[in-house]
Amino acid sequence: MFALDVAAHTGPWRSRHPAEKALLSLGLLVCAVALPTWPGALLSGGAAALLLAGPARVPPGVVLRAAWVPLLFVATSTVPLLVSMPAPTRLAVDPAGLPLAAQTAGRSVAALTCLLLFSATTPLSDVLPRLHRLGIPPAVTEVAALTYRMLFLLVDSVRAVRQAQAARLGFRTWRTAYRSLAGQAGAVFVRAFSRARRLEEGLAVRGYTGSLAVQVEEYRVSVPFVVATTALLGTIITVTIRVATPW
Amino acid sequence: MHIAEGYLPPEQAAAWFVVSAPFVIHGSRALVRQVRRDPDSKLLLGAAGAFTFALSALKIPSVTGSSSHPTGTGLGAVLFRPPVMSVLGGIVLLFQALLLAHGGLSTLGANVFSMAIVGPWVAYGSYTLVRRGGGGLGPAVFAAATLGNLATYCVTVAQLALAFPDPVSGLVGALAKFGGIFAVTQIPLAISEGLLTVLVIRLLSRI
Amino acid sequence: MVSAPLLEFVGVGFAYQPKHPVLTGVTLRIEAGQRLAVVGPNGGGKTTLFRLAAGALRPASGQIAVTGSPVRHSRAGLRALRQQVQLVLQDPDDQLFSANVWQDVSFGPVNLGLPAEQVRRRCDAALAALGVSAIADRPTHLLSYGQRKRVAIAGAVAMRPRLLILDEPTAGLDPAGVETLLQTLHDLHAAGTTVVLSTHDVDLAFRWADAVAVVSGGGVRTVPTADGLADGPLLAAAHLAPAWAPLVHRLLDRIPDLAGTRPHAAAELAALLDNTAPGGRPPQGTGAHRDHGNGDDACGAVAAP
Amino acid sequence: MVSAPLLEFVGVGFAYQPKHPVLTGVTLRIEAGQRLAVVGPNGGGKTTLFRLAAGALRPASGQIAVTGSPVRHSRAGLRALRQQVQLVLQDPDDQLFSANVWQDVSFGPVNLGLPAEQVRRRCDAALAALGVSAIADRPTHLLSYGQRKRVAIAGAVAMRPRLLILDEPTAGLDPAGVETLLQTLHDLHAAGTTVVLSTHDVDLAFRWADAVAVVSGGGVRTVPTADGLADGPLLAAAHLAPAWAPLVHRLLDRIPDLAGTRPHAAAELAALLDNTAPGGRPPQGTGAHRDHGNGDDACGAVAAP
Repeated sequence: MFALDVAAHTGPWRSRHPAEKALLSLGLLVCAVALPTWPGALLSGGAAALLLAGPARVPPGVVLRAAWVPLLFVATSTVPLLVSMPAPTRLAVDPAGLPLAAQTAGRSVAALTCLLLFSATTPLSDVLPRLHRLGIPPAVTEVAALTYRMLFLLVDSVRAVRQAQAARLGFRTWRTAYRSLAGQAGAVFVRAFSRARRLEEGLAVRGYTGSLAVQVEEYRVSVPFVVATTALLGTIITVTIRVATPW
Repeated sequence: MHIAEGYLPPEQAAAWFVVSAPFVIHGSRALVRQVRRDPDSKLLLGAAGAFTFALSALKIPSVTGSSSHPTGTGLGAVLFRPPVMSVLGGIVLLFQALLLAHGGLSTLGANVFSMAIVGPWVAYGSYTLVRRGGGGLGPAVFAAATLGNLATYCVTVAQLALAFPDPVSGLVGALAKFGGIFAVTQIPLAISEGLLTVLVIRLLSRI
Repeated sequence: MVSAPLLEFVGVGFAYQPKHPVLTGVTLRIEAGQRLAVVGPNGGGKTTLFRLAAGALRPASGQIAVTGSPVRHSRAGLRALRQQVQLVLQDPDDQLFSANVWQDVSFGPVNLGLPAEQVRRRCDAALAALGVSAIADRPTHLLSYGQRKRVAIAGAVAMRPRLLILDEPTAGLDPAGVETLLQTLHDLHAAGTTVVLSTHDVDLAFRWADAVAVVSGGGVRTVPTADGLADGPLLAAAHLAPAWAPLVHRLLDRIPDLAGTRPHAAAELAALLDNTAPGGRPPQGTGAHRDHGNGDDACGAVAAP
Repeated sequence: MVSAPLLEFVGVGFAYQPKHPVLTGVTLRIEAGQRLAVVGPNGGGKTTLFRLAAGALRPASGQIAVTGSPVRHSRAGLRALRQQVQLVLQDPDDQLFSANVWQDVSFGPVNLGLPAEQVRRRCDAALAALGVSAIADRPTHLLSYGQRKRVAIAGAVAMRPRLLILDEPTAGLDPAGVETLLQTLHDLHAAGTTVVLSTHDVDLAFRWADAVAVVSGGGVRTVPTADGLADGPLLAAAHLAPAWAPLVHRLLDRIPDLAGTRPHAAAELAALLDNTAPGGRPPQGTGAHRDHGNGDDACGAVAAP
């Protein structure tokens, strides 16, 4: 349903330990954001792009479709950086803004690539039950896991209801379209809470008394992967500091 | 309107985490207490989170031709109250970042502040004020959803302006620039969300 | 005179994901006035076929035509299609989104822009046809599953389609619910609607349909009911068990007293056996409704003792 | 020696709303090793009966006992009950709370407080028994309906219950899916689990169950399968159609060549007819699996030509 989620569940890195993938992609993400953009973001973003296309084998279409909306945001919000406002009623194109615009857009695109490397390789169901090890209360991670399970059912409902409404000409005019949208939201609301009630009954039968603890599959942490990741991050950091620091 | 991954400079991205953290921690404590009192509320909270996420699958037709989705902060705040929304909103924004690449991890603090904290509080406040002032359910919900959405938009603009002040006119100029470029889509969208939320609440109050 | 079929697929292909086609080169004719049962394995493409017919999906290749005119997927084209063809999904909750039954059924007619009086008349008629007039002002989410199914069908019927397509309408209903629904479909058909339904119950298909479309392996083969449901290899390819009724007919023909009788439901066979039992029990009426509409397989009446 | 039944209801009554009792004075014995099919109309109380048996509802009157000990509805009592009795609901999405198959199946054993190694062994065994080991690391939301059903059953099987109750396990499955599921239930039964299921398909009940419990009008009547599914008035009272198979057996006994043969599925009858057709077609294996477990109705083998 969500191409990134499907990629994460079917890709060659499916059975890697989520911590390995987090170290790699979130490490690159931190480098992209926190190091001097030139050359830090270029190196981290470039590494993430190569990893996406190479070993992680994420289809380029999946990446591009997911990147479209954030790229639109980046493009729109970079325009004000290229424009200056010398007086409240005057706008002027400001070539001096170009370096900042390029730096910001470059950092954002690089960081986005790193984010995609994480989300296209790491299923959330592997991550959420392990988050309590970071000190997040189990009640919160269990609510998050239930949200993750149920959102697919509900997004499915939204789509099905939208199709059914279209079949009965629900989007013919603006007026009917608003009525239809309210119908979708209302139907999904009712569905969400009837799902919760039914799941409550279904879990009662399974012996639920307050804990939703489960056993997570054990993935062995690959030492070579961690060593290679550390080396990659170390190289990016060293090179960036060397290049960016004036002698 | 989600600030994209990596768009904010690192110090500012970190600062928004610090600003949001107390609200989210307070909300989490409230959630943990509620779940301890009533274990079944875990399922209701999961459903509320999933519902909030699913609202982003609604496609509002917009005047600019592109379609956009409601923030759901107004509806969520009225139905589930702001403290819970800070946690649920945080979870939903995390999922939107990871499943859809809307928003990001480095900008999560900033987006949580605008969409899961300020938006719901403004929505809830407007709702309460209109109701106390003798307004009907419809106007109260309209105010909540429209102002909640607008507040989110204004906070996002302020976050961008703080990060990128205008070289000549400073913060004020940046507010005008960022505010202007997103106003075209965001103001009609806020009104749309208001109207839609009224219809939804009417529908729900009838069943 | 050879007229164009009500709905026609010519060489239609469709895939949700580029490399996994669900349907490949489907050719199918649905004639006006037909009763067609669509059978086939889960995941075999029945629902996809229906979504294509209703304009909810656009074929990747080939052409779909309604009464001879190709379907256009423009706004106007889809609007025209939707006044001819209505699809009722398997899960009624996917189609019910209004506060109460009346509002839900009126959704389509209101969207057509009809005047209030006509909307009312259409809703009344649709609710009556489905036997749910008495629950018109009830909230949809408080109805039983069977009631929700009927309300979802009423919503489609209120659009007055020429072709009504139902995806697994009998799934989840008990035998009495199935009988009532078949009676309703019989009445809608008698009133001029062409009805297509999908089912896993080959005996139901046998006793209800004129023709059977077997969907499997990406293709569709349409055969007259009696032939299709006695065609072992065809059924096996579609992972279907044979129907009892045509086998029972073969058995009956080997019993001199009963040769030529054509019961289409187990209840009819029970009545037949009780009436002709060697011991000679007194005859009993079956009371159950059923259709005898298989054009090329005229039903013998239940034999008298 | 008369031993206590595995599960026993004595005079059990239940009502969701005070004045509308769903069950009144139900008496029911489920013996260890039995295969019981529960049939009856929708809304007749089958699911309520199951929820009572699983301890999810508390009877308003009467008593429920497991191997002779009355069920207590305390935390400890329910905990003990759930290690004996597991219920699988009709809609798998009502029981699958985790987005990951392995995690979901592990919930019960983890909740029992078992050490990690035992949890793993139980999950492996349950996934293998249901034939879903290969999808253990798949997300629930990418599974087909049939796969989700199997995972939900695996979650119950991982609790190692003595009694496994399944509400409409074959609803929504295609005939091939039904056959595979019956094979699985057959294996679980052979491994020592007592299995109870509800179904609308009387022919399925006929060919699978030792005994049939008919739930209607607030009461339950248990009868041996062959008697129950040939009992017209009993079935009519429960809004059920008769099964084909027992009627076909009566027909077969009137054909000298075929007297005494006992096909339990249409495919078996088809094979029988092809093998003994007057024209004498070559014999064909049916290939289909089925049970011949009706104790008091021993199945004749399919006759050779």
